[in-house]
Amino acid sequence: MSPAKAPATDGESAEGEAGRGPDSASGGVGTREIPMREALRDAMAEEMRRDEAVFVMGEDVGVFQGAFKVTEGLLDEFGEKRVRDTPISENSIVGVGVGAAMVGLRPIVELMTVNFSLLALDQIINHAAAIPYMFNGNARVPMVIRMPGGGGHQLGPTHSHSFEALYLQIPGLLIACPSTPADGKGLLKAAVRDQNPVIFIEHESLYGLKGEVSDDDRIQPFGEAAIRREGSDITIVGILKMAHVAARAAEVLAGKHGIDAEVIDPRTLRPLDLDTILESVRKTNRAVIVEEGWPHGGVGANLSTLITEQAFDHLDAPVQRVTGADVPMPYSRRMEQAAMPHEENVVEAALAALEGVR
Amino acid sequence: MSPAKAPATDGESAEGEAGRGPDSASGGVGTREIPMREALRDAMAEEMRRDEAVFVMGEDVGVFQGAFKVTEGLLDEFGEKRVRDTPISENSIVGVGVGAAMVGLRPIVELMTVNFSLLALDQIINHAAAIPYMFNGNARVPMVIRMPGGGGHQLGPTHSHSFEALYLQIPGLLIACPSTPADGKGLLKAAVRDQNPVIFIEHESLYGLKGEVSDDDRIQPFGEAAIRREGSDITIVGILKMAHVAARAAEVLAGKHGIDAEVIDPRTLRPLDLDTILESVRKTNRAVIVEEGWPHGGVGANLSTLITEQAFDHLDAPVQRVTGADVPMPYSRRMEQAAMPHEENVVEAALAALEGVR
Amino acid sequence: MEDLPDRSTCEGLFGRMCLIRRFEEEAGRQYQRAKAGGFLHLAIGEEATIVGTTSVMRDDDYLIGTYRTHGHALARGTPANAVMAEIFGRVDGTSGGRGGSMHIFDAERRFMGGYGIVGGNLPLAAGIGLASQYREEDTVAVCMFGDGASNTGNFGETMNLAALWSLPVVFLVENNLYGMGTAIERHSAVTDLSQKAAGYGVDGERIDGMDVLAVRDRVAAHLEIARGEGRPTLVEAFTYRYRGHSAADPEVYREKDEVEEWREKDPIETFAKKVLDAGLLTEEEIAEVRAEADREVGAAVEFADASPEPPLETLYDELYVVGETMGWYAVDERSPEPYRGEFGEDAPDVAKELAESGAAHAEEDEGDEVQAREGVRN
Amino acid sequence: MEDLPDRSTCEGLFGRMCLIRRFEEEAGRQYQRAKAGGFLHLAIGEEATIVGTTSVMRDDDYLIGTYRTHGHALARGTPANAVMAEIFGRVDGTSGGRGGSMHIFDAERRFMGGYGIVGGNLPLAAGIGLASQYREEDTVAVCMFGDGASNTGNFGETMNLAALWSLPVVFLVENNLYGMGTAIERHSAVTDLSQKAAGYGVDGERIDGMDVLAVRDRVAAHLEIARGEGRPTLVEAFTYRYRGHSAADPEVYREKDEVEEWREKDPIETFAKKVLDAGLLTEEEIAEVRAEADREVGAAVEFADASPEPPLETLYDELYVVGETMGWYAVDERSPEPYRGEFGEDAPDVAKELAESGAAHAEEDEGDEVQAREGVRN
Ligand SMILES: Cc1ncc(C[n+]2csc(CCOP(=O)(O)OP(=O)(O)O)c2C)c(N)n1
Ligand SMILES: Cc1ncc(C[n+]2csc(CCOP(=O)(O)OP(=O)(O)O)c2C)c(N)n1
Ligand SMILES: [Mg+2]
Ligand SMILES: [Mg+2]
Repeated sequence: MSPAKAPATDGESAEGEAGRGPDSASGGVGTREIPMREALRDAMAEEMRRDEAVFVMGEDVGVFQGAFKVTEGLLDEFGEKRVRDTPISENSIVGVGVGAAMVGLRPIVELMTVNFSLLALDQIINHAAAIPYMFNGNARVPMVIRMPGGGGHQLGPTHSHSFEALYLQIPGLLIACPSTPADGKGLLKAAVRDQNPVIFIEHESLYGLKGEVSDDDRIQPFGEAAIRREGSDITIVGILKMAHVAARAAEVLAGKHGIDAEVIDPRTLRPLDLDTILESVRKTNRAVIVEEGWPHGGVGANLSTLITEQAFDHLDAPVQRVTGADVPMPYSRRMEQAAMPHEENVVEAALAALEGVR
Repeated sequence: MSPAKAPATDGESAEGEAGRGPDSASGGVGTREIPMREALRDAMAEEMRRDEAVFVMGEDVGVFQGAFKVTEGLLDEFGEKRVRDTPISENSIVGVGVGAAMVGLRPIVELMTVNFSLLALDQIINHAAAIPYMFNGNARVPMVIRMPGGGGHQLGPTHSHSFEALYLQIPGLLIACPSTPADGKGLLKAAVRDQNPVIFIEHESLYGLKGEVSDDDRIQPFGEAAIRREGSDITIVGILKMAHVAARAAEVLAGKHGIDAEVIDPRTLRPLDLDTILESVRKTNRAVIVEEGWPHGGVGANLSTLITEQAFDHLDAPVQRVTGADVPMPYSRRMEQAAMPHEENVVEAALAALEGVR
Repeated sequence: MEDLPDRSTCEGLFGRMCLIRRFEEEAGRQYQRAKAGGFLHLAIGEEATIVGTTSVMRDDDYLIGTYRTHGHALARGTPANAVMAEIFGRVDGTSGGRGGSMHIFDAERRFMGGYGIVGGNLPLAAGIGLASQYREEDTVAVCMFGDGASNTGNFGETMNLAALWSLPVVFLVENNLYGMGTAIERHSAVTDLSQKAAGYGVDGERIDGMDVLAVRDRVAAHLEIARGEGRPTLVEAFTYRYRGHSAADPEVYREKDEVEEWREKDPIETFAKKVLDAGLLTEEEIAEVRAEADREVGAAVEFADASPEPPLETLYDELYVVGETMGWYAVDERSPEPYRGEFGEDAPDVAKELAESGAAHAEEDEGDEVQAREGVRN
Repeated sequence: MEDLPDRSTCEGLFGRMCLIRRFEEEAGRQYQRAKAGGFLHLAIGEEATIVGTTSVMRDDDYLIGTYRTHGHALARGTPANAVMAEIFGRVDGTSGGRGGSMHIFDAERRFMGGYGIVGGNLPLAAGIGLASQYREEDTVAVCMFGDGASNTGNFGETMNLAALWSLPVVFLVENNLYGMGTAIERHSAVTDLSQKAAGYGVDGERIDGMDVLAVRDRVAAHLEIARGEGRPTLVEAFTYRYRGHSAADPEVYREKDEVEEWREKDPIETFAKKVLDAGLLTEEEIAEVRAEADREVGAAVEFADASPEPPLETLYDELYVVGETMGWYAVDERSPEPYRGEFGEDAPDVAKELAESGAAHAEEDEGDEVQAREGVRN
């Protein structure tokens, strides 16, 4: 086997299933209501059963069953060879994954939280993301780097941040950020089968969130936004936990203000399904972007710019952003909540977009 | 001395000089025409003479005189105690600087290029930027992290990138990006005297660029944009090398197209002198942002969003961005140039903004 | 019979250990009552290592800790009130409620902070040591970290730097045999951590971290090496945490027996017996020291409970030392002075309203919180 | 007298070393002529370390290198043509002109790449070793890196991991006494690098990196340890680069004498003498090997010169393996398919035009380039 040109598994299969849209999800197969963490675990387990080259590696993913219990049970089923506890060595863990992926394995690397991924950025950006391009496609890095982020649990200024915006800047990476168990499972399976390095961002507050997940081998292709609610007055885009906040805000807008919001969850930030968002904005002429991260150069800034560039003449008001406060996350419970976005901020922003004043 | 509350030097002096605007620069004192690298060196030397607590640390800053010769002569003048060659240990070099700064020293840390700063991001973001806030102001981190970036010298996909956009996201950091020797010197002196951690981005192609620099102790305060050219038809904002590309494009626009562009160099991205940019856009009703970095979530995306949010009703066209290509920088000379922004891209973007079509 | 220090020293050592023990137990209890949030990493069992070390440090020496750091601060003399208030997230906490349990800080007592990033404090310690050397002061920095932290890149980088530059730092690894749920044999190729920096020119020594006198004795020697010879050393103190890694750890990775075995070497009880046997303190005096620790911790809970929450309008304070030209950066609408284009006039009111309504979620989010605690395990 | 391998082995070793030497000399010359850009790090003087190592590797073993890496590739058998074309930035280069001198790659010969980030290749090597172990293959990964790289966080992290997991990797440090302009005593607290990983459980050995036979012999033994015992080792090969760190290095940090001293131990000349003395090769045969190296390198220059520049329209190729839903990401106007809202029709033409005009700057920027070369020193 040529180590680089022919990965051990078929990386095309994710795309091969692209035809099955998310709407066919409630088809003939069974579904179960399970929490996000189980959906993610099932995705890994199924992929590991399917493909011997897939393995999981990270701090406390084995004996401890994962810091957030996402890998629970995997060690029992797959053994130490395929469920590997690592030392606390973020850069090298990722680097080991990159090296293994280059010669045909399919590593799923878990970093305990996205905050610690800053220690691994050299391997992620200068290596995983750059290698396929810099070696002209003669090497591929089919690996998944899973990491949870987000605030809301009083973990303070070193454990609460959101770095989606940092990762979306980097050409060479794909970025997933699921908000429902079904997407969590479908996107993670797609990520494992993809031939590109995938940054897979999870949200700590969503691990317990339950949702219907199909039992079959369903894949959620990257680059397909979900329209969570159809509406005609304003477009609200939210990711991860903020996808739910956006949806709740839409209910408030409908109930209290008679405003019919369309709610979109992009599901992946690279590739980004800008078409779906633009189509919505061309209809509603107004948009709000909701994210938990910092405002400067955030996901919202990027989306706002893309929307404004592509649909300027359709916008009746500037795109509004709702973001986390521009500070390291404070620990104190009330202050942390004050620093995070909530549905009333989204409502407020939507009203501003609609009235031109707030 | 209380180690944290009372830094060894007067961090306020930078602000104390804020009154002297950049326009008073051609006052009575002498100026010399020197290249950027000397201007930066002089800034360091002067600050080291002024304050015993200031020292320089980095890979090959001493005996080798700096990878780009910016620290040339410093070892001779100040000796090994204050001009410290380090091992190749980016995260720890920055961390040593943070620790020393917390107890009152004033480190200037040089990272050989911004690409290697990815290895130090944990110390930069989770430590330098977070510490003052997370310890409620009981600790301060008065340090400068200097690092050159940018492409154009065929250094390929691990040595050519621009990470301004990554750094501007982070609350707690200040970001300088000088484009002229005078600004280089003035901003670096301000940075050394500031009490906040400063990311000081230099551009490898500008080190040899000559300009008039005053001999005195002039400080360029952060948060003051420079209007490089006044104009009424369109606002062009560019940073670092792109400040010059923007200026050249403005000349082409004036000469070939009869378009009178206003050219603004923000000089610092945090704090950002948004007022000056907004004022210009309210006058010209059109804007182009030029940067060398990647398009997604870039400096341009951030500025475009801020401008659109604040001056939507003044915009006759969407803000245009000119960025580097969305790929790791290729080595091949022509391809590298094709991946970088040039004045014709800026001209093109300006015409598009003015005509609504391109 | 072993040589003991004088009565008042022993009383001091015993008192400090008791204080930490009681404090940690109470912190755990308050966490169960949801007075504290986030992670809570307790050092119960590790008191001798901490107190033995700080007891031989000078007031002007520096200590730097980890996220398991209440004891480090208390041992340095930080009032229990301020530590508890920080854990409660209150304004009178050492970090004004901003940092929480993992980020205690007390510059006055030269406790240079607890840090949530494993291994992140190692280069900071080297920097503090560098400052001492630079200013020709004979102060030493003591850096506490865990066995797990010895696997981080920072460990190798910092050891090399500290040795190369002859920095006055004592690196003290609190080897409690686990990094979270990973036993040392499963995370470190060499389990004799005292030898782990040999390749970087840093000598090491293993010590009994359960014996406060042994710790005192040996750490004093290492402080002298740092102070006198200006070179770093690595001290590996064997110790153990009785509790889980953090408050929500089900401890599937170790046997109950192992915990029991270590409890027999309990640093507080063995030391109590020693001073009693040596006739330095009476049963009553020992009981009184314990009672005093109880009182201090009880008072700390009252103090923390009475301390106000940080005012919401201080959300942006202390992020920067702000000069005249730097008021710009608050562009999100939660700030009192956001950029709002031409509609900015009512900004402060809107900001206040939003901050209040945001903070109100602190009350209502209980379901979420329970969920998170169940899951959040580091 | 020393035991020499057979004639054809010696001829092979000598030939490979000559090829690398000639190649590097010629690359330097072409760089002066601005045929190559960026940095150019030459390994002249280090040939015995490289060739001795690869000569005992199996074809299915893996090698991974640094940015000083032409020799690594050539020693593995990558055609000089492809390496030179890469340095020229041409489409027939090993990396299609994308990577340049620092980023040579040849999967076919299991040369797993040169890497521009110091120390960045260490964990990759461990990952490759892990894959061998995982698949129960008896292939070994050899990881070359410099003395300076032994100070990176990756070094400690990777040594620990490799030892902990018993990975079949030979870590080979090309100790040429300098990391850029910093002498080893100024960058590494311990200068016996073979002992630097002892604290991580990785045994080491110092070898004479100027003696191709010694390298062969010892590296073969270490390969056997990796292959047979499945454990990593650290080999420190003493060697020297005669040239500056990169093409623009004024070498203020060392004395000319030092370079001269090392030249006396020249790996090629000393080996030539040995085979001559042993009667394995004649003067003429030696001359012919050198001439063959000359020819090969000469042909490589011609080949590289004739190879086209990579077509500008391939700028975005190979960034991703693109599925149906992934054509979105090109939002800058240089791309053939940018997003242009409703004005997108003439996008491909505009893109092409802009790419051409951008590339044209390659010609005109000479002043800038000279400036940069003068300053760019790593
Ligand atoms: C860089 C980093 N990686 C991972 C974590 C998550 N984490 C917190 S504590 C811990 C274990 C640390 O073990 P050790 O150093 O032995 O200290 P102990 O908890 O035993 O005191 C881990 C993995 C972290 N905080 N920082
Ligand atoms: C992480 C990182 N830091 C700094 C550099 C700049 N740099 C390139 S080579 C080099 C010296 C490396 O020395 P050594 O490892 O001894 O290898 P040698 O060049 O001697 O072969 C440095 C500092 C880099 N490329 N990567
Ligand atoms: Mg531990
Ligand atoms: Mg070297």
